[in-house]
Amino acid sequence: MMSDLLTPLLLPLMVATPLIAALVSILVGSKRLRVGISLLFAILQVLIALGLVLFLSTYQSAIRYELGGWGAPLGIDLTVDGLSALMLMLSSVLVLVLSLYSSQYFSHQDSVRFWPLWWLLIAGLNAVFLAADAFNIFVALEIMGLSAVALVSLGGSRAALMSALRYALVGLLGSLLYLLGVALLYRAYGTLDLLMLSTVADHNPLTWVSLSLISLGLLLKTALLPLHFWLPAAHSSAPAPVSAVLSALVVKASFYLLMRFWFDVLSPATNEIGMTALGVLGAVAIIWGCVAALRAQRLKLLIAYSTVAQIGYLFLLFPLATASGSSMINAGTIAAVVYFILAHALAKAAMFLAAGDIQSYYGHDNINKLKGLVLTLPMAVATFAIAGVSLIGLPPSGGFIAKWLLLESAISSGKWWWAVIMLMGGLLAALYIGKVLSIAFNQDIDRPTVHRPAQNRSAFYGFTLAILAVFCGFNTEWVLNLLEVQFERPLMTSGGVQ
Amino acid sequence: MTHDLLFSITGVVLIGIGLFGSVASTHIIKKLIAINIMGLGIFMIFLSTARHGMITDPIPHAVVLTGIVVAIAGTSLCLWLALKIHLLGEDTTEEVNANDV
Amino acid sequence: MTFSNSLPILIILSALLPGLVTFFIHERQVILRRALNLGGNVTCLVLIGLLINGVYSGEVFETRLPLLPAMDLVLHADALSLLFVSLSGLLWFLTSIYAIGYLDGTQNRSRFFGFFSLCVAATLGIALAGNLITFLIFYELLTLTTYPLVVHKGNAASLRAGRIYLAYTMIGGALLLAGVVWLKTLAGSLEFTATGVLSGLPHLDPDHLKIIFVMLLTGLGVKAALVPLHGWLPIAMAAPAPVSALLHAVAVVKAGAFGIIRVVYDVYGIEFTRDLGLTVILGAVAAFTIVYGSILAIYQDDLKKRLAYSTVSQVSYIALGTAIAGPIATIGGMIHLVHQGLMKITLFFCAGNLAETLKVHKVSELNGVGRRMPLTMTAFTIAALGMIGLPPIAGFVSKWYLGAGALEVDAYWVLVILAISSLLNALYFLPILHAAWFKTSDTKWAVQKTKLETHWMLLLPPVLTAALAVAAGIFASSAISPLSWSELIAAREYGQSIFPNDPSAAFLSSPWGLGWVVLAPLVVAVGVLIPLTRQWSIRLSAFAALPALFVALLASPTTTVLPTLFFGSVLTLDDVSRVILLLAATLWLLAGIYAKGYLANDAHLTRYTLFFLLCMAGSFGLSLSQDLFGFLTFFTLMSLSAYGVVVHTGTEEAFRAGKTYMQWVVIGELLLFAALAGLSSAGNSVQPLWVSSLLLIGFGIKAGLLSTHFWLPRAHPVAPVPASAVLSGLMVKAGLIGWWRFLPLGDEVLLQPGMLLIILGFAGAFWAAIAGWMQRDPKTLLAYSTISQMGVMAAGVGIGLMYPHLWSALSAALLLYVLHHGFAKAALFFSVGIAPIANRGSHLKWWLWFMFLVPVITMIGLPFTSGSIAKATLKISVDGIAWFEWLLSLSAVGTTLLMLRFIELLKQLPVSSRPTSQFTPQIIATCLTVLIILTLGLGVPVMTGIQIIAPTSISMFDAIWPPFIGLLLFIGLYHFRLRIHPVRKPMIQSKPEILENAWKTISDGRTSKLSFEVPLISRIKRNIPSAVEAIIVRISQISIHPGVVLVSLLLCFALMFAVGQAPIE
Amino acid sequence: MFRKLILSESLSSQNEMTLLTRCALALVISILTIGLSAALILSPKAEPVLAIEALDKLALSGVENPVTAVLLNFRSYDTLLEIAVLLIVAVTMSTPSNKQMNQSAADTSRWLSVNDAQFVHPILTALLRWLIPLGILLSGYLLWTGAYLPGGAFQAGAVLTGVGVALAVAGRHHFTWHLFIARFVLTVGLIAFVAMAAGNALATGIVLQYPIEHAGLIILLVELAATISIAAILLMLFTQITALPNTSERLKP
Repeated sequence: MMSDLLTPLLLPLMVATPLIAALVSILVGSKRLRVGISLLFAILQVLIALGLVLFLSTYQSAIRYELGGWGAPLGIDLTVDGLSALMLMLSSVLVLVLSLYSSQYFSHQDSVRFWPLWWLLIAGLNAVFLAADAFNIFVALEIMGLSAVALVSLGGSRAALMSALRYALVGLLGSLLYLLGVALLYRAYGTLDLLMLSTVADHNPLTWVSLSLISLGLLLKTALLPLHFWLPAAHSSAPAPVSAVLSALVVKASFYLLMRFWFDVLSPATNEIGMTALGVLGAVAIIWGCVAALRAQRLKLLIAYSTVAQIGYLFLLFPLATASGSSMINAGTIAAVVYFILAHALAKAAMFLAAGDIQSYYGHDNINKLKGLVLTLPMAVATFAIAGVSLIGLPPSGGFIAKWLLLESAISSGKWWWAVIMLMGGLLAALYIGKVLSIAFNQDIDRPTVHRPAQNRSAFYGFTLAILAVFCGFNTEWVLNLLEVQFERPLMTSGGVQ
Repeated sequence: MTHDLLFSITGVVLIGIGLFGSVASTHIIKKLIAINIMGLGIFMIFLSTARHGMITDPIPHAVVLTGIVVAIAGTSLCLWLALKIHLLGEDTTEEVNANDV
Repeated sequence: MTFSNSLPILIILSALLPGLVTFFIHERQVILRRALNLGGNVTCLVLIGLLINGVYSGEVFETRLPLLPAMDLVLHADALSLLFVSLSGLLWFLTSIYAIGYLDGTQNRSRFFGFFSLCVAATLGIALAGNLITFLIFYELLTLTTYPLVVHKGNAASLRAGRIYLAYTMIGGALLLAGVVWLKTLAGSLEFTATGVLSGLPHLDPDHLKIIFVMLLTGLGVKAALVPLHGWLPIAMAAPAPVSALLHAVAVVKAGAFGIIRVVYDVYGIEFTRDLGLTVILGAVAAFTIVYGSILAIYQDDLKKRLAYSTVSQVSYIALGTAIAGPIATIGGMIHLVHQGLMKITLFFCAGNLAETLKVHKVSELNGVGRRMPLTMTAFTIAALGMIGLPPIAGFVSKWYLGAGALEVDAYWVLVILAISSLLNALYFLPILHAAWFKTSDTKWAVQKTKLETHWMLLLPPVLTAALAVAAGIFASSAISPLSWSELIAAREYGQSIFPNDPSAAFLSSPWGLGWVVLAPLVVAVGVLIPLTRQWSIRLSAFAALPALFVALLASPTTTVLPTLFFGSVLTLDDVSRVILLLAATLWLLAGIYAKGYLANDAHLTRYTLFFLLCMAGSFGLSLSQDLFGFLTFFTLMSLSAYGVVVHTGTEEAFRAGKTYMQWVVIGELLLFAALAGLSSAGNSVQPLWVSSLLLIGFGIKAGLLSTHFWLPRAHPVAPVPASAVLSGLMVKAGLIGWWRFLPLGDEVLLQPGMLLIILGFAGAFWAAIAGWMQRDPKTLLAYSTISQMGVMAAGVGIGLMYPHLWSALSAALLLYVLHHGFAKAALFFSVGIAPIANRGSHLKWWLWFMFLVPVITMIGLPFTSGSIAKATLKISVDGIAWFEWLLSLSAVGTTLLMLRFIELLKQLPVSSRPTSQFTPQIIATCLTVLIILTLGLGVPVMTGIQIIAPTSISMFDAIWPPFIGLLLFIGLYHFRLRIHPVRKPMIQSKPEILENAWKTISDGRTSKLSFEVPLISRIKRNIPSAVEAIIVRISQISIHPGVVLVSLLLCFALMFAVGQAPIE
Repeated sequence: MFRKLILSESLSSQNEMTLLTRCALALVISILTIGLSAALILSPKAEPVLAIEALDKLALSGVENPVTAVLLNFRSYDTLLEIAVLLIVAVTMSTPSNKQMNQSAADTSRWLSVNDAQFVHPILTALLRWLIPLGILLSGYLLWTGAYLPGGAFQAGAVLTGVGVALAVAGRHHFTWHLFIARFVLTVGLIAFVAMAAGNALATGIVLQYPIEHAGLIILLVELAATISIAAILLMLFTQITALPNTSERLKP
């Protein structure tokens, strides 16, 4: 059947589109043309992702594409299963909206460098989600890392450059540790392909060491608590769309890899202590992130700290996934965490866009000086509030569904203390969201003149993202059974989908 | 057989030195150099797996080659940023924000 | 998506969409915003209407949206949700009109109305939720949409309120979420099913369920403002008035209460909750909240804070209703959901009006506001009285059902809680009403520019909701009323059909036959209110009694049943009610004529006539109605309007008397409420002892029985003469009628109450005679004489209780006695009015004095007068209880003493300067009364058809010796009294003042130590001889010290019980 | 550990970590290294299954040198991404703000412009006359032998960069990078690679799968484009840094 042949082609296309977009945006001279073409490519990317998702949900089977026709161990493969298809869909939708936002956010001078780096970052992201080869992941991680650093440094201010540098150093260190882990795996098992590794890997000290190295490298990039110091500075000093994509996608990509390695590839090497350790770190991250967010003086800093906290939530997956000792990974928790990623990405991106509007209107984003914000930028406040709702996990938002599923798995697996942590996290999040809202609603501002409410279109994009965050809380059926699509072991026969 | 083991041990030692250097020193350039040393250590371990008696495995070589290029790119980006920071301001040890814990 | 499963979602959208669109409307487009908002309201109401008749005709409405694999968003319209949906929809419509008026000219109204509609959409969602998770989603959505409304003003206070509100609701929400998730993992999908989901499931660990219940309760308790979690409600009063009106009266607070009902009935199932013992926790918390909230409300000076605390206590009634776990209590809880909503929203609207137009925020600034904003304050008064629980307003119905439901499951403590809380409600509402209506305002109000007292949009909603509250009360048992609706729900909940066992016998009924008797005065009263027909109706007011007179004399015995009125009110005209109606009609007619002259040039004539007519309607209704609710309603109507008449003169002394009168009326009201609730729940089985004793005391207060009579000698003389005539002549008899209707006279022996009645009756008779004799003001003397006569009648009823076989004869005799006393006492009071002319020695002098003497003689009971006939028939009907006859004659001696003293005092009245011509209506009235007395004395047995033993058989001697001894006693004592100077107005603080001070200190919030300074000691220090005399006065006073009397009452009880227990041969 | 980043050359010790923490850190890291090496020593190396397979398929790859085969045929996707990485760095450093550009008086209309006014030391001019053609020749050779002996695009590119740097240092020649031609040269490597991948997909139906007979030629073309790009990117790195305002004075100690 026709579509059967063409669909696998979508995978390489998924990586090629951003690359081509990057090349074109480098070569193209005028800003308007560059922006137009970029929007076209963004729409194309969404269509491809949609095609992939539809294919998966109808045929319920994962796709594997062998680049260069050489087959798994020798050549490199691209694979897509339920989880990665969902992540691709999320990132392409988000990229579309953020591209629309940044089409008029950047001055001509900046946009020359912004668009190519933006597309290279997206290429890196797509490569990570599609990668099935350990070393290929390293290169993709590196593309994503470096282009993220370059985008953060776009700001040009000293703070931006310093935080970009710190982010670069951390990124480099993380990637090298990851590479060391891959080297050990190659030494022990002789193959770089993830699927082969998952069949061959067993519980011996070398695998355990390489898993911990890989995890350390990825934790550095995901900014879990002790290794999070670089995130607040980087995310808060970057331009709005960049910090949105950083918080929403880049950090999640390394978490996606962690999930792949812990639950898919090297799952025999994982053990109870490691899982609970990650869980505890996550819990501490939630509490600490919220407290720091409460004390933050600048809005973007507050949002960045809230990212640190929300990442803590993600790591609660590890202790809850293995239902009390049995190696069987309970699918409900993974679905919950994926939902969390979905909801958090949309909500956090919306928040950063709102913060971007506030910064461009006021010139600063010092929270205490934002009194009467509700008069001047009503749309920004609405976006911030709705996104806040999803972060806290109040119904009817996606965040609520995620929290519900996590709570349910926590209680059904009898580990109720994680549930307490989650509820505490929700309340703390409510604290700092409430703080910002109460300042925004404070209308007895000394300047009686009512500001002309800024009517720019950019506020609209943040608002749509926030609404998306709420609406993905409704029809969860579709998302959850998409996640069921997984690779059956053992090795699929080569040559595309049978 | 002991040849590649020797290489791997030196690789590990290099990694140790690189790690210590990158963590202990606060000067950017020192840190960068340390990270490069660590990279080389990793490449050494990777290459040490290539020798199997008569057959030499080309995969580690290709991988290391790509690794080197990526490391260069990373380092040059860091240098570029360090240079720009150096040009921008005198205040070399500026705390990014007061309450960064 | 057929219509039946899209209607619920359409209702929510009809509120949601206008809200979302309004956000984007520009501030200046006022018309568009108004149209959108009201359009949304109207569509919502229409859809709800469709929903109601759909459900009524048995159709099932349900919308099911997929949410989670094992659970979906369900909107299901069952009877319970309809109750709440219709309430929210209706009140949303009214509140948005109010909000448009209130926020005229303020900034960012689009934002306000946007969030306003969203918040209502959330409330509708809560109402229509089909399972616990949908409920949770809309519950949290409600918090989110209400926060911007609370902080709408943006000033520091509202921001603080918002912060605290969020803190409370967030924590509550988190607990609720945890509870729901835990329950979900245990019990699977939590669809709301009629008799509860959990009761069906087998292996659920009870103490898990207990913990979950506590978590859910806390989560819901935050919004239902149960005590420890109520902190946010008073603070959230910083929000604008429409917000506090809709939110804190309807949306937020009711959501919490509604949640509790849903959890207890539809998730746990009522029997399952009771077995788990959870209802005890809920009941305890609810009871504590009710009392705590009311106590705190008393101390609040800020009006809105006071209303907030009252909401805290009122909402817990609903929780109490659910906690009692009886079918009738459930009905009580649910209709309170609606009634409290109606009443509370009226109160908040009025508070908003006061704040908006007069900038009045404090209770202390409310003096005389009634005059400046009459319509608002009438609405406020209706709602406040409803909150206290006085019939016929809606509040009474729910309290009644709660009381009856509690008794059904023998939870007596609930009755106590209800009584206490009604008392506390009175404590914090009555001062407001008193200040508003009866005090003159010292501050200068903003001058009233518009024709209406404030913008019509601010005025219409409170008036409408007040009218609804009254209608919900009056037409309680009609088909569409909330009461019948909650009966439907309760029936569904308990799985069997139940109907409140009111003894509403429905037999032959002529439509509206007897209704006119009661309606005539009301119609004229309305005439008085309307300015253009005011003069005519004042002149006609006297003749409003004619229909009653006509019916009493000529109509054949019929019954009118008005099923829709109250709980199905029954008005019957039998022998007893005919006589009483006759007495009432004539007295009201004569008093009306008398008032023409007496109050000709009085400033507050309109107010007097209004209260006069209301009182008349009350008395007619009272005499005719048979059903409990009807009787109590008319009883309350009469007592309340009598207050207006008592304080008519406006002097300081009148106000003090009025206050005491009102205090005792409220106490009486509470006792009667408890007694009648007990009566209704006991059904036609044997009346429990405590019910009859409560009835005794309750009606005893009205009948001026000893120990509960303090208000009588102070209230009656203070009122204008025609009023006090009717007060003494008729209204006092209401107590007697009460005993007549409700005590099981003639069918079972009630030894102890009978004994008590006799003791108190005769003691009162003798004591009143002595006290009356020492008075200087003739009207006070007459008041004491009324007490003594009522004592005699009470004793008669006591006999009836002890010897039921005598009751048939005895009742006829008592009826005659009532007639005789009524007319005689009225004539005496009339004479006091016209005595000034007689003293002036005009040519009418002798004729007038003859007219004064006739009632005196009949009172003494000389032969050939109605008095002698009445006393004789009473003696005969008792046939042979010697000691009763002796006591009766002794009381006659006392009466003679009093009457002679009265004549002496009449002589001393100051001469009035007004020309005799002005007195003509008064003279005519007195002549008529005297004429009636004479005819009564001669021809009464023939006319009224009461079989009377012929007068000849009593020996003349019996009729003569008591007056003769009385005369001797009077002359003898005449000298003695000269030496001790007459008892002037008590120079020392009489006991009622102390009681009244105590009362004031509580209500004014000053908790100064109640110091009972004993005047006796201070006097001894000054001079010994006058001390002796003071002691005598003290003794007479001491007897009426409330504390002492209550102690004596208890002693009598104890004595009675002792006697009762002791085996009687 | 990464919190404080300083650039001041002053070797003041107050910024360094205290001696105690350094020793502790050293101890921890040495433990880690010992652990790692123990793991390495204990665990056996896997059999070279993949190596054997790669060597067997070498004939199909169109080149003799196994490393180039792996680099440009078996794992060509990695190389593609690798060039993209280089491109990232190039883009970050491209077109510094115009104010930095116009300091150098050179004409900015052409990519490689000669400006005679600049004085150049005679010995250096002579040296360049010899070196530049030799460099280009050497890089061509390296590129060609890549197929048989260790060599290939990266080595050739590096040598070519050396040539470029020599030119730039001489000062006579000046490179301007914001022109289209410059940007095209930077991206030609990636463009060629992607075009080849797309071409293969049309020809053999699978992306990045060379038709067997032309594999060698296509690899050579791609390598050529890659060499040019790599050379241009590295050269730009150098020129952009020297173009930064008065870098020379700043670098004084």
